[in-house]
Amino acid sequence: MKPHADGPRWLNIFHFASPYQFYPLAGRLIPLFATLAVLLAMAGLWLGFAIAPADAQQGEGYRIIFLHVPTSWMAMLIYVAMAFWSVMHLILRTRLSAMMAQALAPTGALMAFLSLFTGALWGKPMWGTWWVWDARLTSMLLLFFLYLGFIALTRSIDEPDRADKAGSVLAIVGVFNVPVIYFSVKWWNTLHQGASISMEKGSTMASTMLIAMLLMSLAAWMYAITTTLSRVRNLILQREARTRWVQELLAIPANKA
Amino acid sequence: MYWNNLSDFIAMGNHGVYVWGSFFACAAALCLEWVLIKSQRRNIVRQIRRSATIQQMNPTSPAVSKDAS
Amino acid sequence: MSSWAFFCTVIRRDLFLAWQQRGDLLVGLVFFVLVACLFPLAIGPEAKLLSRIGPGVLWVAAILANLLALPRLFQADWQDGTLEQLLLAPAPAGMMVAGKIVAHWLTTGVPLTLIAPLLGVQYGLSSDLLLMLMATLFIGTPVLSALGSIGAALTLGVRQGDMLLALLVLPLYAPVLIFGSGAVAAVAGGLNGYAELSLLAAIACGSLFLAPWLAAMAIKLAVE
Amino acid sequence: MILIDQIAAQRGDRPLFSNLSFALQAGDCIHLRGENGIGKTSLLKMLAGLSQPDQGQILWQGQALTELGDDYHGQLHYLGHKDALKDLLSPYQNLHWATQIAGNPLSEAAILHTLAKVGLLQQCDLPVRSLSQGQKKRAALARLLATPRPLWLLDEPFVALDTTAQSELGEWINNHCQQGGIVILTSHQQLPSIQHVTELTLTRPL
Repeated sequence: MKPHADGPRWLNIFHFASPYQFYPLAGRLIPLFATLAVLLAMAGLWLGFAIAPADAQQGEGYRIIFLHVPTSWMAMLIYVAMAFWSVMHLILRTRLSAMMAQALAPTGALMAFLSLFTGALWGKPMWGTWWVWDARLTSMLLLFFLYLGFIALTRSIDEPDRADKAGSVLAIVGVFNVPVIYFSVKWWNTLHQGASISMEKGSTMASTMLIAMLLMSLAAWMYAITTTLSRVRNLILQREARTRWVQELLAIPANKA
Repeated sequence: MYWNNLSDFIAMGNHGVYVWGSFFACAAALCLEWVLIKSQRRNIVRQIRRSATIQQMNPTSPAVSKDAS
Repeated sequence: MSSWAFFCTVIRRDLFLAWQQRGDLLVGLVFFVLVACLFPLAIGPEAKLLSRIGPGVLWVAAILANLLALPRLFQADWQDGTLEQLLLAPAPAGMMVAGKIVAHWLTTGVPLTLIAPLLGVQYGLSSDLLLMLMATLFIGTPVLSALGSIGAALTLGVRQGDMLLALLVLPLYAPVLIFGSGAVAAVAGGLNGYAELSLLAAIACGSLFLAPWLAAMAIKLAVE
Repeated sequence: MILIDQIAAQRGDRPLFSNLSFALQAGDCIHLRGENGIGKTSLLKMLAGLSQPDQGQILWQGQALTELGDDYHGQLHYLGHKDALKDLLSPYQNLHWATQIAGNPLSEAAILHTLAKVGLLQQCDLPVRSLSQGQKKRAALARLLATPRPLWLLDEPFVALDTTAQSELGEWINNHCQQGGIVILTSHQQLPSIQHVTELTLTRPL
């Protein structure tokens, strides 16, 4: 269902809101973002693992920061993006925005899991234990459960319209709670060293470390866009399976083969 | 180049297990997700094709509806 | 008909219905007591340790008992079709949900709060700790009902709805648990614990204000 | 007067109906026909304001439902497949709370009078779960008679009713229409003695 667009074509923001228009656009964007992600990741890893000097207290083990911090940022950024698309869905009632939210969720959950995994691997050499009850790791754990809740809810409702709306409501409730959870966990326990990238402390990290970190974050961002776009294409195919344009899209290679 | 030889680079100041462990875990997870998306796409396409062929066999059920977009 | 009158009617109706099924309320309470009694069996009877973990155990038991009672909010009405009639009343749906939240709080939250000191004594908590425990439970349980009502509305009629409800709602309960048990721990540590209590009250105001409208939106999906 | 103009709806990816339009004046009774799953219940829910159509709009006395919002709910009775009765409570208690919720509570005498009209006076204090299917339907229909409202939306009202009950219901629908009410009902059975019923058959859109 797409709100009928009557404005002139280029002005019409709903032009790409229709799955039929968005599908080929996403198809063209995916290779672009994929190559960007790979290039940025290689540069970041090379800079971080091979060029950057050792850290004063933590020696070489700190290099996990180049994986832990980008994944944590992405986990939070993706949840905010999910909430944004959910609000779009509830206000503009465009189906595609709900599909975007559902396409983002698995990647966000994976990023949260990787953040926990790398956090644990980083904690072992530094603090001697696999799991450290520190503020940010704990709130990341709860964020991971929020992701699982969103995925479980949207997958267990059969009817697409209801699944979209229920998922949107949950994402909005969740995004209200992420800061509350983060604040309350931080109040509860401030064991974790201060934010390694806080504005005033940025200088203590060598410039190469900083650049490597930002490169890796950009790479993670590009990666998230690539997987989201490809998963949203799958969702579009699944949802629009009975429409003529999908039949043509798939039927042509069928009778060719 | 910070490291002067390859073995130090691998040892990573005897934290190698953790650093390379997390590196390979991330790499494996991302590739796995990419593979899953591709296989999901294959399943969907196969499913649509199968329902299209079923549709050709007995064209009673109205599988193809008007263009929805 | 003013929405305030409708709000009170829904509360009276739900309390009347809950009174008809008094047994269910008792089951919820017995569950709370049981969970609180199991921990000493697992951890051992020495008083110093028990009094240290007492508030946390009671709070977790209260959250689980509340979670157990959440389906009762909408499930029964949804199954026999009365939920549609409630939505078709000439008053906003948010008022209906708010009424149900208050009724649910009165039937589960308040009994938990009244019984908690009894169990607290079992854990060797001093009187001022018990007082703070009751205060935090009194302020915290409405939040549990409010956030829980959103989860219950979202999982109405969904496969394994109860399992899904726990997964959706428990992460949202984390702040309430932290500040609830944190306040009692602060009192145990000599502080007055008003900081945590006020934060808990802030969360309560926020969620009690927002939850009815979000849950009403979710219910309309289930009834559609 | 209710006007439905060019509404369209989809259930999942299957379009239910598209640009469906009809209008009803006071005193009309319309019988919606169509095979199962065609969207009769969805249409009734849209008319009741429980769900919104994807396109088009529904007007009540010239005002769109979206503007009327909750006040519109005071104008209609909706009877779904489920009887909207609490099994634990007796017909009396059910009717008492139903009228309270609907916004115009009735005195005990009025409730008993309505129950007598639907022939449930003897069973008025028995829990609904111990009543027969027909009696449950009568208890559900009692709600319609308790508070007079112009629009009746009945989803399969004749199911599980014996012949006498069916003719009684036909009677109530008749005099509801005579008093200027509008009835929209769906049913698979043959309707009993209802005067000037217009038929509308929902077909699957091509």
